Amino acid sequence: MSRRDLVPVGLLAIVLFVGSRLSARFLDAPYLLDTLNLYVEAGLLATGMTFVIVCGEIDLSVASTTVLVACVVSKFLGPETNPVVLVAMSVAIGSLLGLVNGALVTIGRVPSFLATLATMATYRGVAQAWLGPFSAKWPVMKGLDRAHLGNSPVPWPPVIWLLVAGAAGLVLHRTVFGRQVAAVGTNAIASRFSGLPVERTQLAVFALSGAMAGLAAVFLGSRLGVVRHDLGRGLELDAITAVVVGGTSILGGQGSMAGTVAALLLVAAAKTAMGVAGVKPEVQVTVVGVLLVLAVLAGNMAGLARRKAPTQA
Amino acid sequence: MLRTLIVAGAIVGILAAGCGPAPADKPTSETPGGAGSKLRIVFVPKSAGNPYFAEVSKGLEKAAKELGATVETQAPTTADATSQVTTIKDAVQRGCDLLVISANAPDTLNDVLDEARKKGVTVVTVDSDITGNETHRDASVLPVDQEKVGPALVESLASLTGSEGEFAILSAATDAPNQNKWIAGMKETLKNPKYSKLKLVDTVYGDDEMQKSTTEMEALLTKYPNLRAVVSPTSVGMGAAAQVLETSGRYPGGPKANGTGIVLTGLATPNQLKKAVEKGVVTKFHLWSPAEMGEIAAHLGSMLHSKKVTADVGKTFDVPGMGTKTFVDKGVVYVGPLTTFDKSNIANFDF
Amino acid sequence: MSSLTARGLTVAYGGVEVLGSVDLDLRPGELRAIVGENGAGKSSLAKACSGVVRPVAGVIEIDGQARFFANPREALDAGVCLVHQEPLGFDDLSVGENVCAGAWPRKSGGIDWKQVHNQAAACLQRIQFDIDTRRRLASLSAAERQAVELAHGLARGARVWFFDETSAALTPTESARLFAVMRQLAAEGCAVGFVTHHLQEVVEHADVITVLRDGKLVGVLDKGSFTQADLVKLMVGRSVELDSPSAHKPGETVLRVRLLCVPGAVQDVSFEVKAGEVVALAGLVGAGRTDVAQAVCGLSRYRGEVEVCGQDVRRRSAAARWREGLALVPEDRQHQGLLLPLSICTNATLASLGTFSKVGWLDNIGIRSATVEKGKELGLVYQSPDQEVRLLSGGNQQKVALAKALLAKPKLLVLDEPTRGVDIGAKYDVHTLVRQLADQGVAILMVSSDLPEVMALAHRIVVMRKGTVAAEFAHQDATPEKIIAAASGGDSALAS
Amino acid sequence: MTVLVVVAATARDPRFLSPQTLDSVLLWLPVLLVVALGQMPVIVTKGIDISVGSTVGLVAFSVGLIGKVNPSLPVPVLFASGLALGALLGSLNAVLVAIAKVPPVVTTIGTLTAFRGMAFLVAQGKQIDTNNVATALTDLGRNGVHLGPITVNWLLWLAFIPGALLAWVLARSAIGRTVYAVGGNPVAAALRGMDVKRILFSVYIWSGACAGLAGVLYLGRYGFVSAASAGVNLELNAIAAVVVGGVPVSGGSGSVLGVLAGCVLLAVVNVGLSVLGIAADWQLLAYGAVVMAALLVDAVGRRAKESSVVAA
Repeated sequence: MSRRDLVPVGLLAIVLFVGSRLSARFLDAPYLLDTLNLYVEAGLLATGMTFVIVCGEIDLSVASTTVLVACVVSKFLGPETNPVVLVAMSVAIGSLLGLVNGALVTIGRVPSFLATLATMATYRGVAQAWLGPFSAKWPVMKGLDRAHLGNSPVPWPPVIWLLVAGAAGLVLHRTVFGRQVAAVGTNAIASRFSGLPVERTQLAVFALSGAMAGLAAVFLGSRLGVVRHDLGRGLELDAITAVVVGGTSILGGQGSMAGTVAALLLVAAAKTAMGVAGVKPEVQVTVVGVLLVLAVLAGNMAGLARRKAPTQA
Repeated sequence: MLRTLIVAGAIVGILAAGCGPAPADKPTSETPGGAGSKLRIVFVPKSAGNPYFAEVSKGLEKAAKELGATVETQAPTTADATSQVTTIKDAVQRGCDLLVISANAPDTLNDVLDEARKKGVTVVTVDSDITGNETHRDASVLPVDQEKVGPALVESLASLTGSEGEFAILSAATDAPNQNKWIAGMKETLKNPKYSKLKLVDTVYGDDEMQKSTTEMEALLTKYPNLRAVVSPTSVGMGAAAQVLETSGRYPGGPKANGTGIVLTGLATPNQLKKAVEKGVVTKFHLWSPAEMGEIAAHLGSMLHSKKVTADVGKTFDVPGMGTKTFVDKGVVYVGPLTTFDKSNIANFDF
Repeated sequence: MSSLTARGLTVAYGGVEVLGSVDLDLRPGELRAIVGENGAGKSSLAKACSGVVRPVAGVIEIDGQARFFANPREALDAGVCLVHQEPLGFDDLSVGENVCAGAWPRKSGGIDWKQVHNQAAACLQRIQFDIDTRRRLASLSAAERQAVELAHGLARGARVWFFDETSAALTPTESARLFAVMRQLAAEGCAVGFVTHHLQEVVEHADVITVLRDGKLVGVLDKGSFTQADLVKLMVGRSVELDSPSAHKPGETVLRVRLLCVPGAVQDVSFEVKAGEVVALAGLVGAGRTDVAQAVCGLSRYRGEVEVCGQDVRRRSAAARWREGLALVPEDRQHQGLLLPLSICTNATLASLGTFSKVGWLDNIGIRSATVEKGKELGLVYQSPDQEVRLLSGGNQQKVALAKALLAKPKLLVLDEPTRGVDIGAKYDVHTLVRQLADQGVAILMVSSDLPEVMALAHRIVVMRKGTVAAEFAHQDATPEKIIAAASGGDSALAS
Repeated sequence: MTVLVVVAATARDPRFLSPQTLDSVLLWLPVLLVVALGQMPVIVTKGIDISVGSTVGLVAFSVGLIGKVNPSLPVPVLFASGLALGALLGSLNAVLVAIAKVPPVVTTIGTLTAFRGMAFLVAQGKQIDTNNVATALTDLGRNGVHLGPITVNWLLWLAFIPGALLAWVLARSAIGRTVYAVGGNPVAAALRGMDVKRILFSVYIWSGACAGLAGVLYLGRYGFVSAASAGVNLELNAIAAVVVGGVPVSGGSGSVLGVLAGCVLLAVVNVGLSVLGIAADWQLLAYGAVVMAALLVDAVGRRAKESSVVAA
């Protein structure tokens, strides 16, 4: 059992402590909760990405998928709409785009890194060709246009993300599907020889990742009120960073949803703490990059110490 | 499952522990700067690493010294529509009275700006406004009367080409509002019969990236063998265009000029083109003073913040050393006329 | 005097000692067999002597000088070479480069290509192989790759040789050739040690035998001083006998294969397997037996008919075939059979997750208890059901693979080389299990290169040669000679 | 594939096939080519270096700054410092990948961000403009060898140096053959006594050094460096070029000529999109589609090859 997902939790505690030393205005619950809103999209993408990476693949197209879904949906739905329709449509289109990635990987046999590199450009390209230089108004969701749960300072998007991530964690760790994802990620050949539906599992994780990207589009759209083709650039790297810092092996097979969530909170806390302390964004970027490498390094060192046994045993 | 619980517990625990002492110095209660306290100005440019905004910053600092205020520049690392949101939120939380911002997109900042204003922050946009969403900011300081840029560029073009021949425009991104406004202005001006022999053949977009702008400029030379001129109302575009003309030798008097050569004009920061002007690749180009823009923004913001002035059409205010400025429609203030840079004066500027 | 002397060698993986204070002497001109059950520490001994793993204690002396090998390169430099079971090599490099790999002759900064090819050709010729050294390694046959492996050792000037189950994947002819080469090396003054499971080979070729059990040295025997039965007893601590198949009570036809063609490998193969029947596919390596097994399991494209329980399964995926009662234990445990970094539980129940879940939710308690139960049935030795499979010995790994197939409750079990690389004790367990399953009415299709095993288990034997069925025998009509004759096209003189 | 694109483009607009276009392509090539050449051996060893785009940006800015502060420095010194700085940054990746055993994707995503941040820190809000760049350097892109109506610029010749070096090393030298061996079968390479660690270390340093050189070429080509945009997304283009050029991501094989072909394809596509006047809003889509088509053609080719191997 991997304990690597405890690394981000430890780091998170340190960041929160250091953050509170840097600025008295950092540990302010309503503010922190509010800031968390900004990381919901990355969080959803990371949730889907965890499945993809555990399955031994990677999906670089998620941010582009989010943007394309947002553009398509905002073109099709009126200024006001039923939230259920909106979410269903976004998730459906996202899944479809994810399935295209999956088909390229399973049927086209293009390595996922390249397939999704190509769709990353293509999806955003379609969005740009479609919307052109203009913004599209995002439909207002009737009944869900308030940003907070009741009268509490708790904003609903992060809560929904945590619920989705929790459910996704259960799926990953406690269901047949999750077991199949881990098996395929560990060794696709042996999985096929054991009668697991390898291609279907791969298709499913890409569809799932696309679905999460679709859901992220809902949050992105409702947060900004408008959507454009150039939103969310680099969000895929944030998602991958969270997954990897969270202790999921980039080689596939082993992963933890809790780790992903903790790592995303870690990145959010670190950026916010630095932002409030007046650290320049360019320094923040450097620190987050270093943090990524350090977190994995720390996990590696712990892992190395734990098992020195060579694989040929 | 157990692990999930441990992790969740740890997070909740830390948050709870951290939030404990927070009410003691509840930040929101002290955010609105009292009349006696120092005015805190935060400037959020489009992105980091752009000397144009460094000039704006300089102007802000100069004014701040006069006002006894503090200035801090927080530039997002990428110039996209969402990156400014985080920067603004953090700045407001840290404490800020006057937010000066150059918006990357006209319509993605509405919520975060409203939130800031609710907390007593005065919001002034500089250089690019949130066009169509003016109610979400207090005032705007823009370089020059937008309507005057187009005609000025056409006039500059006409004086360089003798009012005839094919020309093309090399712009920044397809959705840059200023650029599009100026281009529209140029097209309008071209309808004047005195420019009937000037023919706009193409408008291309270099996204303010050196590589893309260069490729587009080179493509223009290929596509239009009879091209007489290029207008680029953006620094990176002009820099790239000058570079391409020099490389290909097709500037007026260049080795491959094919007659009169291709002239280039537009809007750019002077440093970018010093060499090109010295070599004769570029004869003249234009820009306003970004520093003055910053200076006005600081003074205006401070007056708005202390309610000494309101941003209504026709209202006027004085900026020390720059005379009286007048609000035009929608709380907009213009800095002044374009400055023309050429061989005679370019050495005097450094930005 | 000894070429290699090891004293008190101890090897541990992850704190578990697999080799405890073992001594070994390899003398020039001598072939020494290293035998023992899987997990006895044979391979670890060979690896520790050749720098592949680092011993935690002990001394190694080469020609009387104490040496410490931090990695295989230092061992090679000292003249110690380990030949692996699966030939190593670089598919995209030429034969010449492979032979000289790691010590390419240099000339003025670059590689001296003339020298590379000359040296490689010379080394290959020394072992009577004539291969164009400019060919890509990928284009070579298994035996030729093995020759390249040997030539590599020669090129590095090895004087102490270890062969780690090198003959396991070879046909009898090829394996005879290999032992001839070993003998030649010994005659040239090298010291040779070989690890094997084939006791026949030990009796025939070894001059001295080192016997290990549970990581300890249990005996050193000289040629002619023992019988095969003595050896087995010493290895497993009990006597084991190989039997003949159980009484034949054939039921309905479970598997019918008609005119099966796998492009490039199999032509028009037809046979049947009935419930309660063990059918063996015999033949030489490369005859297409594994291709038939994989086609039956839906793992490769084929033409022709495969019927399971009367239904044509052409359109069914491998997964669907498993669900309909077809289970496979593949030849290559490490890559095809098991998920090495995952737990025993996960592996054992991988093919039967439907049974251990309710509407998609895993029943972890059921999974655990089923694993423990099946493990007990198969005599699986392990510390915890959550233990990673990669830490188990070969025999125990094979038992996990079998458990996975059995938990899927198969009607037809396809076993591809079920006892390859498995020790005597585990082999006996597997044979007992196959008999029990047949008695319970499971149809079994078994691919095996081990003739005694085929004779001991199969009710019918289908012999393949060059992708076609060469002969089919009922158990009572079959003899090893007939099988070999059919498999090799009448060339039974080379049979071992 | 490249031929197809050229034919299609020319059919659409005959002006595409002009010396001017060719000059553009040749000027577009050097930076991408050098980065791709750096990337190639990394991919051959089953690794990946995503940090190169930021390395190019950081080196371009730093060298620009060095040139700005000491305008009298000769151009070779600028190249040397670019190479050295690139190799230094590459060695950071090398240490993390080869010694600390952090997976290459993670390492280089981390350094991608970190190097970009460092570029901002070095820049301090400034940019390098033509004003600050030695004319001798920018002239490398303006002059070259004239072959009829075409000018093969000096930058491209400079890019051919690492190309020739790499081609020779990979095909002829022990270290090059070991790179293929390590990529083809790392376990076997270790057991054959090859120093896998040293090879991994070397390829990441090589990749860094190439990115460093590309940074100086960038400076020479554009004479303008902004910390925010120099080299952004270059890594994706380089990886695409390498893979389109026939180097499998599974490692073990590939040729320098293939990489050159991949780079030419991308250069032609990029220049072509502008020359053909594809509307700005459609260019990204067209680009993605072409890359996707190249990958699919590659995948189909691979499949055909695999089935023929089985049949053999």
